[in-house]
Amino acid sequence: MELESYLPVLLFIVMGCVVGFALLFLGSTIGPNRPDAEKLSPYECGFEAFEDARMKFDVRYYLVAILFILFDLEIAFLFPWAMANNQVGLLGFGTVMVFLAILVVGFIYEWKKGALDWE
Amino acid sequence: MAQSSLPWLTLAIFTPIVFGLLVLATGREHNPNVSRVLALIGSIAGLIVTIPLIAGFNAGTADMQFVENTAWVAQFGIYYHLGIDGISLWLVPLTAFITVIVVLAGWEVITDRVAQYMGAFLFLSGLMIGVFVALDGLLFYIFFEATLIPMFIIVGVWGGPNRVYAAIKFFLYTFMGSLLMLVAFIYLWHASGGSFDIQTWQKLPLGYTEQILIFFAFLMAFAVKVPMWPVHTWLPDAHVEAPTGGSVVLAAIMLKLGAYGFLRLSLPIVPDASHSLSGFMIVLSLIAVIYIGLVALVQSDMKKLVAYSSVAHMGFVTLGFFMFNTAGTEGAIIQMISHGFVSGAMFLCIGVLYDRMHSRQIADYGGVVNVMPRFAVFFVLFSMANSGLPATSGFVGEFFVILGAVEYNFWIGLLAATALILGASYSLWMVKRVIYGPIANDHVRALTDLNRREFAILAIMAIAVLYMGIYPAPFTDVMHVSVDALLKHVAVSKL
Amino acid sequence: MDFANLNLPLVLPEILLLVLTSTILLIDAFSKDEERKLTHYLSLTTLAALTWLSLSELISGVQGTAFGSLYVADGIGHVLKVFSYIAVGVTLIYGRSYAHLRGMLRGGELYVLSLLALLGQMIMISAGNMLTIYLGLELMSLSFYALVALRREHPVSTEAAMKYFVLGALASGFLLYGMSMIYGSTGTLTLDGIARAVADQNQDRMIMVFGLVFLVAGLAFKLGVVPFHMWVPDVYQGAPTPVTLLLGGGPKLAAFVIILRLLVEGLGDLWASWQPMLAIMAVASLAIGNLAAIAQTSLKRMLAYSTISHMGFVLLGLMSGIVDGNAANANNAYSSAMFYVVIYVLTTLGSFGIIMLLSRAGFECDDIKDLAGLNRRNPWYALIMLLLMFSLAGVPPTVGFYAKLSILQSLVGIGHVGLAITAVVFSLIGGYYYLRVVKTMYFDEPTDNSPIVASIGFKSVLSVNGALMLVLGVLPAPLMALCVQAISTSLKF
Amino acid sequence: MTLTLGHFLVLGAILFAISIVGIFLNRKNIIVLLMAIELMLLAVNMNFVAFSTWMGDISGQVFVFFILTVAAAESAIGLAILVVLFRNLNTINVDELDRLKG
Amino acid sequence: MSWTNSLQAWGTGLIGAGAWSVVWNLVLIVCILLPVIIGVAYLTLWERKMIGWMHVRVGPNRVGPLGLLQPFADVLKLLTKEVIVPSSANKVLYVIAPVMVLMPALAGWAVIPFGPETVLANVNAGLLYVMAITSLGVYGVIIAGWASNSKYAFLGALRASAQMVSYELAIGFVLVTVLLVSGSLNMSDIVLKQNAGWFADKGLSFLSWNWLPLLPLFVIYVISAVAETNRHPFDVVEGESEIVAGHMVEYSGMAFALFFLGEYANMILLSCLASVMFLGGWASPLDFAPFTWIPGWVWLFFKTFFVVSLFVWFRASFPRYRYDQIMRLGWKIFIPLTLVWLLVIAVWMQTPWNIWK
Repeated sequence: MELESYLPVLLFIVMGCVVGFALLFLGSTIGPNRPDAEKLSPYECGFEAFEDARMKFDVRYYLVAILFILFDLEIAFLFPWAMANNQVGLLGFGTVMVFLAILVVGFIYEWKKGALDWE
Repeated sequence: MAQSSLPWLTLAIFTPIVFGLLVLATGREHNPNVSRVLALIGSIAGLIVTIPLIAGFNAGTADMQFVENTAWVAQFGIYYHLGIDGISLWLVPLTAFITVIVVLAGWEVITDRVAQYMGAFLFLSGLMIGVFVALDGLLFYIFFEATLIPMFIIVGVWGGPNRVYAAIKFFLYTFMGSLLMLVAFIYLWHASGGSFDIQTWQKLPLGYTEQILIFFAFLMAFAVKVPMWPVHTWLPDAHVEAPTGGSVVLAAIMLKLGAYGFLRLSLPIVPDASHSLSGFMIVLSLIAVIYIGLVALVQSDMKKLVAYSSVAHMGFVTLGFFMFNTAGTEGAIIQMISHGFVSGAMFLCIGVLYDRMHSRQIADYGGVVNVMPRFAVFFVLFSMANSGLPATSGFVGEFFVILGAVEYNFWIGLLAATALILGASYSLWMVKRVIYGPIANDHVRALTDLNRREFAILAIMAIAVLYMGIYPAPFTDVMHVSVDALLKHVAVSKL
Repeated sequence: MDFANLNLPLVLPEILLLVLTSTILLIDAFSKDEERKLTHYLSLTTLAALTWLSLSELISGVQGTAFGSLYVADGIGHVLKVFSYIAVGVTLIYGRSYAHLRGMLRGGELYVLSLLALLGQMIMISAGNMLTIYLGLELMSLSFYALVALRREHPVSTEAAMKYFVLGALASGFLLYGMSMIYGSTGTLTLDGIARAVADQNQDRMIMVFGLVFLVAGLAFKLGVVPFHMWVPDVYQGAPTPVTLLLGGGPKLAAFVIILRLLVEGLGDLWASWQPMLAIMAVASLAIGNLAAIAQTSLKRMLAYSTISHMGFVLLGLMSGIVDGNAANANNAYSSAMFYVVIYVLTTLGSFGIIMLLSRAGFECDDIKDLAGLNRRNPWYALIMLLLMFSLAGVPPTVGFYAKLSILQSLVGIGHVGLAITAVVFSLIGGYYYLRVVKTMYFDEPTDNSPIVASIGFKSVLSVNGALMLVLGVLPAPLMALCVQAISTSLKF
Repeated sequence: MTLTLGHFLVLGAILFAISIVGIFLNRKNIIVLLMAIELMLLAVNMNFVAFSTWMGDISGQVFVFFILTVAAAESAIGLAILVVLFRNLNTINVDELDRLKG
Repeated sequence: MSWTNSLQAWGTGLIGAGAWSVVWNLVLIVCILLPVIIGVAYLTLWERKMIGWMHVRVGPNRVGPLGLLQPFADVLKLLTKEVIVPSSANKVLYVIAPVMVLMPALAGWAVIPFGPETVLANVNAGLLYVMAITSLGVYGVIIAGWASNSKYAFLGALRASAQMVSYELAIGFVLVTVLLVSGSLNMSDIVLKQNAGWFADKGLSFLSWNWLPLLPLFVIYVISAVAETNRHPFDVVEGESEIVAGHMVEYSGMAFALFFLGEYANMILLSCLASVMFLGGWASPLDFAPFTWIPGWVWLFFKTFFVVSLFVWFRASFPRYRYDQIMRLGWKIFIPLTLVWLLVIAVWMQTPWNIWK
């Protein structure tokens, strides 16, 4: 395993967070802090928010999420094949073609069912 | 015995069943006569195909006759194995005969779903014959169980007000008993190395504990069916609620399935257990004879009274079996056949009254002789037969059984004999209350005498009862050899 | 590995089904037909083609493994696949008008998902590796989750789907956890490899047994036996009836096979550990299934509990194969269990067929009372239902009797007379509630006299289905011979 | 301290136990159920990967790959059912799923 | 390079191998981060300048010469503004969200190769890492929208995340294809692979780079990158006319600046990735002097600058899309197109005319 080479990656992630939080901290210390009720209320067009903002939303967002999960996973499956394409030869190619064919069938199906339509 | 030219036993079983299917298939609610006629033809055909059995029977051997034996379900070791001997011979035509009577008895009375009614009886007939002729344990079981379905329907659909309760009770009691028998069968199958053949089982050596357990498993099945005290309680309910035809078949044939089971299975397969438990069985039988006789005495419902008398009479049958002597066993078999005619006839008579008055309460009647003289004659005759008066069939069986009992033990004989008195009491007392005396009320006054169909039915039954009472030889002759062989077999210990 | 080693011809039924299902999916997606006629007939044609294919494979005795040992083609597989096709096909015929009237045909999902679930079952049936088992199982389960929720606007149905989903996923989790343990202790995922590792006495069996417990629990969940039966009644009742029927049919066959393959073929040498578990679950299922069924007023719920008890019977058959490490009774026991499960499926098909027959637009035949007076409304259907009920109760001369008989024979054959008597006692209790259905049909007066309408196809299939109870009851030998042959050629002892 | 197979298995077991507890004790929210199910599969994956690495046998990791896929499909269907359920019942409270009783 | 070696030895001796490698890496990270952050700052200026020029106006020119100090003025201004945490918000998540946006945009740089050996972490799963880390950005968006507990923010977050994941799929397919032709997930290998081939042998390496054989994918990648960063013309998320600033509506001061920073850092990162994957990374377009004298990181800078400028150019030129058009473009055009192109490439690679042997 070459886990050592991932140390910089980890450090970079940590650094990224540190930079973010540091800037936030800096901003909130340097900047003024004069809260009042109006200022702290959620943004609405001039009137009080009369309900929680976490309301029901269009089911199509769910649909996009679900489709994303599935498609992203398909991509994850393609990665190993793409990497090993030289070694797996025609058999691997055939297998992936079958896989993609099924994917395409699913894609056409959802297309026809209108899952991709927004209005 | 050579194989007969035609598979007569198969015909005896399937003629009624095929006709039953035909009746169901052609049945039309708006034209019930088609079903009636077809059913009558079927039942008569069923009776006719049993004649060669009697005619071709060789009374000189204890072997199975008219044997048919082909592999049926090889994986389970089940064979389609049929055959009759002297013990089962008469039960087959008796069943076919009663079926004809029942079809006739339901002729005009049943107006609702006629095809189903007739079909059910035809099925029942074939299945019951199957029980009597099956020589393969599982075949026996299948027929034994399958009879429940049509009977359940008959009681439940065409029965009286409380029919549902009675039908379910009937079904569950008998189902419960027979399932244990099934376990015993499977055990025997296992012990015999994969055979369901009853004759093989009869020769199978079995340990004492095994025998006792198997005996009780069989007892559960047969005692419920016979029925013996204390598992008889389904019978009065079923009888009371069943339509006349149902009661007739129930009393005349179905009860015999259990009794027959004792003879064919319990005694020969587990002889040692039978011997050691004979005391127990005799006690149960005597309780049935005496206690149930007393119970019958206090009944106010005619059907219930006859039902209880059936229990008492079947007590004679089981009593006879467990004497292990010729007189007792033969007497019991004769009693079975005779009871088939007598109780059937009794229920028919009550049916005749019920059709007119829609009441079975003894108290509702009185002085029927004045308006229905012909009916009264039959009724009195059958009641006498029921109480075992000489020259009726009832006498022969009971006499032999008491003879056997005395031979076995005087006191038992004496107790059994009291049943004659009890039988006479409840039967004749009922006759007195129903037939004689002044006309009880206007309903009775309005009664009409037997019509031709009813007369014919009752006349046939009367002839049978009298013939068997006066000249029982044809019935007894054929069974001597078989009964002797059975007793000899039972006498030999398997241990 | 190249194409030749894949042995693709062995996998032909699955491949064919996948291709045809995809085709149907696409054709259906372009169809605007409200009744999905084309989809319906295409699905049935597909099933017919598959039946022909599997039958010919069965007759020519095709055997072997494909994809390494991921896939096994053998006699059990061919036989059970054929019955799976029949189950799905018959369900589609029965469920058609029901589904149409309830708006379940607005998309062709009923058909496609049924076929996909069938594909999952086929993969399970032919699995030779824990991975294949898992994938087949999930393909089937996922299709069913969606099928149960097919009536989107129906609260009860979606609630059932949710319950089924959660418990089904839980079961998969259990199964997987068990598989991981078995994998860890044997070092392989293939069933024959596991069998070899288990047979090696030097192996530490602690982890194996630990894994086995989870495995059995997961399988029990899927099969729906006590104490993992909670989902069965709710899902049976809540799901749209055709889906209930799909659930009650093929999956039982598939679950039977994977139990056979995992426990018997793979972990056969651990019989001492799993046999008592199966026995306890079997008795508990018989007890709870039968007792709870008595209290039900809903027909579907009653049938659900009856399923639990029937699966208890199947388990009894499965546990009686190996006695003290001796597999002498194995053929007998497993063919009995197989016979039982096949018969159970055939009977269930008919029972739910009647339920769908009596359901109309806006009326669900869900209560036992809804059968009242069926004999008056239509004696033929009443007779069919009578035969089906008596078959479930195990009353001769219906075929259900032989199913019970074969199991009892197998139990007595290995000396478990006590278990046999227990089974018999609970069958007796079971007899009561089946009888109640018959009583309702025959003895009660009809409350609803609307005519019973059904397509010719429905009527004829239902009639055949009912008649089969009796025909097989009189002539059970060929079917039994088929089971015996399938088991004896497929399992090696 | 070095990490051994046992540590991974215990971790897997703990995750598995947490998910079971999550499924059976959670009476509030179905989404938590779905998460518990995912967690359960992850616990299994942990086992498989640990065993696979320990034994130097790749098939366990292949299995994990497939489990991940199925888990995604499963959560997709779970969410879909959840949406439908919410539309019908207006709740995702576990305790309010009580229409089916017998 | 002897001085680095001696530095390494000195550091190791000072605090031990493990701790030193941490410190050393931190130093290197700062070396990467500082230019990136400065790049972000000046990208804002460049954007305003360039748009200004395209609009035929001057752009910022007051702070410092040519307005070169404008970014610092912006930063100072934002630093001194109040950071408001709305009363109904989920405080913790509200604070985490902007960091979640910024962090991936920075952390992605860990695996970018600036030259043949000049890469912080030369990991084998580089491409996978980039995909994974950039996907995290969507969490920041959705958390921001949720935590704010405001309708505008919530809707904006939904829109943004749906859009981002949609285009992520297209990018994913593109990356798979790139991977297919390179046969490696290692970023350096991907660059090296592009500099081999018929044209490269002739010295015309830029014709061997992936952009040419994978031209459709390159185009799709760039457009998707624009959508992925919610940039104009795909910026319905913060469309002022409908939902003001989308998921960022409740943020102010430095918190708001972090989103901004994240967006621009992301732009640079994605542009840089485009250069690495399609434009030959650090390699010079013509494989002979004097071009080879120029260091690799300069080439990479110019290529990235070019792609970033495309972003700005788009912003200046196109009207905003409608949301349904955006989704249609992603799902119904890009995904099928990438899928088809993936197939084409896969088949191509099976034929004798495979140019990526």
